Amino acid sequence: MSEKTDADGRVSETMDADDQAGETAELTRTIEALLFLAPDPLSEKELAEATQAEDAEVRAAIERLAEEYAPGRRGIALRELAGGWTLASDPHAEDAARRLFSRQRVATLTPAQAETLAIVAYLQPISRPEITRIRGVSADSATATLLERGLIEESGHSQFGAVLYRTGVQFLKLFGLRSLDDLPDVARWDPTPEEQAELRDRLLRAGEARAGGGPHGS
Amino acid sequence: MSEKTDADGRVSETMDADDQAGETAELTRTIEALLFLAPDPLSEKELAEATQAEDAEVRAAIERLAEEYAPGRRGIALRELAGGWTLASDPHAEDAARRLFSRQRVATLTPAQAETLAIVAYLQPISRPEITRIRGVSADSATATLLERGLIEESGHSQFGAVLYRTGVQFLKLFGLRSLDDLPDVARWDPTPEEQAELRDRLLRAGEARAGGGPHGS
Amino acid sequence: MTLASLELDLEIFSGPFDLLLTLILREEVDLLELQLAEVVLAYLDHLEARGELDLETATEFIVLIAALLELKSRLMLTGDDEELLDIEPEQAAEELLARMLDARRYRAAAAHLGELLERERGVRFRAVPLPASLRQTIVQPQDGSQDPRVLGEAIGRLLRMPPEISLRHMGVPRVSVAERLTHLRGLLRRGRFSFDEAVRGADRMTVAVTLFALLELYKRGEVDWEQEESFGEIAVRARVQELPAERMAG
Repeated sequence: MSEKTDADGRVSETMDADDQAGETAELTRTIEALLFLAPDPLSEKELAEATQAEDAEVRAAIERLAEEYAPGRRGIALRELAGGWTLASDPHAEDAARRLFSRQRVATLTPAQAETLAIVAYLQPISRPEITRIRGVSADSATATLLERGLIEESGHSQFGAVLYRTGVQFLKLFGLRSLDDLPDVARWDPTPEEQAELRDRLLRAGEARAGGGPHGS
Repeated sequence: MSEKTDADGRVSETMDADDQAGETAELTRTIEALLFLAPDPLSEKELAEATQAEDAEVRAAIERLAEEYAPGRRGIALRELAGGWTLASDPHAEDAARRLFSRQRVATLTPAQAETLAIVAYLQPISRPEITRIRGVSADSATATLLERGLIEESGHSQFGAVLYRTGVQFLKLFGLRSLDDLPDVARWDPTPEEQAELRDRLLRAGEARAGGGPHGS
Repeated sequence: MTLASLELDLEIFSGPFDLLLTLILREEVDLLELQLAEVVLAYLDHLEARGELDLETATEFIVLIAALLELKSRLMLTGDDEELLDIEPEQAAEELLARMLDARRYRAAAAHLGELLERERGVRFRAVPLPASLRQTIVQPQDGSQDPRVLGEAIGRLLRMPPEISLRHMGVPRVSVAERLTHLRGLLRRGRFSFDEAVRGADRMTVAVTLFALLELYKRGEVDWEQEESFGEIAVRARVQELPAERMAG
């Protein structure tokens, strides 16, 4: 802090007070940002370490923050919880928040999920690397969601140790099928029905050709 | 709104104005809470639906919020991004945030990733083979990283069955864009017509030299 | 030695040439990332070291490297560019210019994105899950609510092949240096002939290999040639062995 030699010394005192206020304001803003970002309550010790400030300074900044977030002033509340401080939404916004976030949603299939499910349905059992090769892009998150929804399930391991998937109990129900034999004949949508090779080989070939644009079957 | 019959009517007017101010304050708090909770930017339409308020009221509340969050006042900033409004930390808290969370907000992009992202941003939806053709080198690993980081996402298939990519909300958020329209016109980086003519001439001369320099002088 | 065992030590691959070809065909090595010039240099080093030229191997190498070059250029071009190799220089220049401008445009756009990202440095968003009371409840759709045709359609879409890159005209060398040597020696029996005669109606590859054979005959002292003017006719004649070689510029 700057020390100014002055006739009566009052000026430098004022400066110091201003500096101090400025620093507290700065620290308050930083702590506000940290509390905003943190998923869990932050202790004063954690805040002091992160901001490289003294414990007393941190406490002063939190007091100031508590004034700014005095109940009823804002949509966000400052709370002391579990030995630390945290920001939370004000309960008065609960109704609006429920309208925004809690609408019940019927789980539909995304295009990536439908594609992955189709591959499993027609080629089961099949491993995830094979699904990826056919799609040309990763099928990890689609596979995870389908597993979670019971539409596919694990079915042992391939000779190379990869987990195999088959359709699960929910699958037939969701599509209103009595058995897998009721799956529609792919020939209806086949762009080149004259091809004789196995469906799996053809899908792998097409997938690889699409993914890389590398040399393919001349 | 309460209607008070009064001798001269002035009181009820004042009451109305107060009521109105009170309601805006209330709506401002609710919207602040919703922005605090939402993982992605909220459009004014979404806010109006959730709060059951008129569009104009929502706009007024956002203006008020923008004043409260005026730059430099707080550790949190109100940003207009990706077609909506969102709260974000003020960059001045970054050093402390890095000490606390020990994880970088976003790693920088490699040149290959930046180029791939630029092509997707401007030409979306676009397939990987097309990206490869424009770049002249493979874009596979760059595409995979951008997908994983949520900067691009799948968007259906081309007529040849290749997966198409587009940028998502995450892209607009991280790059500070309100919409794709905030990106400047690519033509701005094109060389001047004179430079283009010069380039064309040089290419033509090189092409003629090659065609004419054949083994048997064709 | 055969070409297959030519040892390569390249930036992205190290091992024999035939393994490299196998890996390229199996797409385990990305042709787009392979510097073909490196392969040519390795071959030239190999020739240098051996001090002699095996014609069969040389032909095989020329054909393979030409095929790889063509394949690589095709990979980088749009699918409907089948005819690109035969287009006029003006068209080729336009095409190339368009591509250069494209590449330049998006490199500049990439730099701009880098600036945007830099401007946003230090801005973080809150990524905290919603309180349990607000979490979205996902309801399973009703039994039989999904149409199985969606699945068949998806398979149909996945079966579609991208437009094929034709490689029919490449691959097995149809013409060898040895065969072209025999051809040239046959013509030489007449005393002299023109190069145009020797390659009349031949494709580019045959022309290249014939030129290669001609150079070989020259090296062995069997022929000389002269060309009156640039791009004019190349007259080839048997060299009279007793006389000192007359040097002619090609």
